Amino acid sequence: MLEKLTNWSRKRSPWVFHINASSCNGCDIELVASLTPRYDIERFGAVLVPSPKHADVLIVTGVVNAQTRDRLRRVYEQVPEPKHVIAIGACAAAGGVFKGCYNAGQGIQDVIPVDMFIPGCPPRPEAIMYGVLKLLGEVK
Amino acid sequence: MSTPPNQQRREESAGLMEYSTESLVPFGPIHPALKEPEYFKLVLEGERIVKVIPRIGYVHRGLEKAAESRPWVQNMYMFERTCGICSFVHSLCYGQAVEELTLYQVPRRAKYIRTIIAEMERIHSHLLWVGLMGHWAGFDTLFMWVWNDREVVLDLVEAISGNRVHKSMNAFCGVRRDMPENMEDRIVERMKFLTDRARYYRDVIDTEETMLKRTENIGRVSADTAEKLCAVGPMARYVGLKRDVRLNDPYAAYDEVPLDVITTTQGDVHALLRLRLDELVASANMVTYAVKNLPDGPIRVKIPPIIPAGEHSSHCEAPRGEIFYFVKSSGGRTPERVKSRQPTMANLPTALELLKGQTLADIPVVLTAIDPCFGCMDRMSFYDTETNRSWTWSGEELRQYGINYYFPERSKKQHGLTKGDGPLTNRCLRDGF
Amino acid sequence: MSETLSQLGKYAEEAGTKVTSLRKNESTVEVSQDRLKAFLAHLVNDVHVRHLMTITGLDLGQTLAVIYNFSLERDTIHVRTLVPKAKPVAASICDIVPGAVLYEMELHDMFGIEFVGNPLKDQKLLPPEEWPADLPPPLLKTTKADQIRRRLGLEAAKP
Amino acid sequence: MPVKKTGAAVPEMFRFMLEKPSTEAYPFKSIQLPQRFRGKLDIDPAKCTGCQVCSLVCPASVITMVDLGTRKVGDRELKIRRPLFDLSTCIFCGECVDNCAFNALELTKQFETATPNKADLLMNKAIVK
Repeated sequence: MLEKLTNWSRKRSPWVFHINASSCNGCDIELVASLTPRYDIERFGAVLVPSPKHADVLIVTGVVNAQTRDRLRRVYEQVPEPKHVIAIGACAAAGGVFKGCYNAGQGIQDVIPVDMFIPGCPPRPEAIMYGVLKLLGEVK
Repeated sequence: MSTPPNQQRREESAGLMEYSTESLVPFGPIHPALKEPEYFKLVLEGERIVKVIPRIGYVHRGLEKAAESRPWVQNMYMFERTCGICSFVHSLCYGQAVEELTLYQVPRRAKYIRTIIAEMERIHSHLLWVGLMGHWAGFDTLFMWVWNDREVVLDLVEAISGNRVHKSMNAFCGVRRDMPENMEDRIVERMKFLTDRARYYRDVIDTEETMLKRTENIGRVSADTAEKLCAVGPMARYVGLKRDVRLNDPYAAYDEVPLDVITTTQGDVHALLRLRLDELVASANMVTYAVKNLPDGPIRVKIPPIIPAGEHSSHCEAPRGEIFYFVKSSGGRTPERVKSRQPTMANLPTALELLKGQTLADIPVVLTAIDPCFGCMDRMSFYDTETNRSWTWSGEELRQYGINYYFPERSKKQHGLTKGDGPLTNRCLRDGF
Repeated sequence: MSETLSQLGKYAEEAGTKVTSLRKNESTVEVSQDRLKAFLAHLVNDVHVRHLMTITGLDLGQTLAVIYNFSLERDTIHVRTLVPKAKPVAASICDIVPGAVLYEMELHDMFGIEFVGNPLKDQKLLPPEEWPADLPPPLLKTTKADQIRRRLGLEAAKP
Repeated sequence: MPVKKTGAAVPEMFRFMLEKPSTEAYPFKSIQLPQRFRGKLDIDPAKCTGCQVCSLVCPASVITMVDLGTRKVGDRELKIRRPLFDLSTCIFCGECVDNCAFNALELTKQFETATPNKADLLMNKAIVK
């Protein structure tokens, strides 16, 4: 019973921590744009929190390089269970246009497990909203 | 990052143990809200910053190396994705450097379309920055308003190019898409709306106490220092240097479109706010003029995939300042060498100079002031050199600290931090950070 | 070519080199390593070409070229000097142009050129911290991107 | 310290209270996308000839050519090749669409492509009969 209630409240108010793993800023500004009045993802209870320790959902943008790889792993470890990871953008999903650069990986799933990919370069704020809601099971 | 300090950091702070008044503050590299991860080592004396050592490279991907193995056209899309905010001007600058190596001329209509997109990009970037400035100064209302107005210009960009951020408009010797039909009236009307809003925001920043207190007399640097440190863009213009590539070395259609270069000598963060809002109005006027006087003709000249040997450089005025591309070709399908320099790299020495002598509470505002393309304001680990204890603040907590420092009455109940409450370190330890 | 540039041309001829015009507004000067600092001091202090846009490195096979890209209003001036690849040491120009600090650090990271006199030359600016010490600098033509990726462990773990 | 005088932001605040909200009703209502919107890539398998120009121009190496056996043209045996798209790494630049001589490719307005499984983003329409 209590578990059901916790799950319900978790679904109603996902707290999001955003980490930029060597992204070009394009996905990041679209993520912030989805918080602003036009799109307002806070309608669904999603809040950007400043610390990974408070977060339910970790949003990762950017192609991971050798410098941010360990930081990403450490941030992931700090997110309490149950945790979900959303990869925004082509870079986070598979390396995007930076595939083959000497200091760029091929997507964040090589570093941490990913629950949802939102492809796009960058995805529209609506696409980000769709991905977050799909993760929560609100839309099919 | 709130993991235990690693060995290197321990050694660094151990070196400072001899001077008990100084503390070392590693600053970065992960930030929750927006910016790219960067890392600064700050040496503090009480509240004041004495020295800053940058460590960039968290976003280093190795584009210049990758460019040497990719065809010329594909490089354009890669360099466009150097930065998501000033993406168009990167491809424009790289494209211009390559165009100079070929003997083809860019059609006049394409030059005008390039100018329109570049100026729209400047409008959106400046609005973004004003919003962020509001956010970091503790004035979130401004952030929400400005970002809502920013959607207006993004809609126009999307209608022209098909994407809100990475326009992918440029091709060598031309642009890939023509202006849509019947857009003229819509653009002129929206530009008028944005001009009105920018004037209104000038009123807001000049009268609202929240903004005035956080920005006036903060982040001062002399014109001579800025010139010596090779500052570019708004960071040069706000101390009175008339450094603007659009004026000095006109590219695209800037020699035909009436250009208004704004400089000020007020020289603080507040001046930067006014300067960027004024520039926004000037850009809106340029877009209006360019749309009304758009010449007819072709938009693109097709060029062969092999670029003649030679080397050439090009510079353009991005929203943040001058960007520079150097291209060397050996007459093949791929470049021999491409060098790109972003405005933040040029402005970083000035930013470090600005930070010196500022208090901890001003870091978010001052670092945002240079409009960093990276610039991370988060996850500050604090080390008390006396007890060797460390703790971490997130960017949000740092922002809160800044707000409390200036407006103690607003949130005393939150942390109990007030101005003049003894040395920072002791206070934070007591409050359990 | 503007007046300042022709003035510079005279000085360059006295110094035993000359200003070559690449294109309109763009010229290049080749200066030897030992004359470089005197030349740049003249450029910055007397001709007032103060804005250093960046420092570009080039791998020319046996040698490395270091190009100081200056701009003065409409003109772009590339001051070019050669550094042997076997012993990549150059003098820092931070005392003449303080804004050159980060560009020199970048060149040190990318080409392995050591700038004597740079205040931050022991710091790493761009490459990751776990960069192996025996790996050659990335932008040399002999270094391959795949080789670096393998050493940094960025090769994707494909099933 | 109390705020002494009101700034220019206050009247605007009241004005916004009276206006209708600027928030879009997405996902409860579909959104209006501009004509040129660059969304998910689509291919018309009937038009594709397997000329592999798209795989050569792609900056993000989205497209790999897959061999589907051979066919006889006169005396010669020609390989049949068709493109396989890995849309997870696509940057939606439209370079392949511009360069396709047979108009087989187009960028649709589909943007709701989020998926938990990366394999969903493989577009093998041209390969599977």
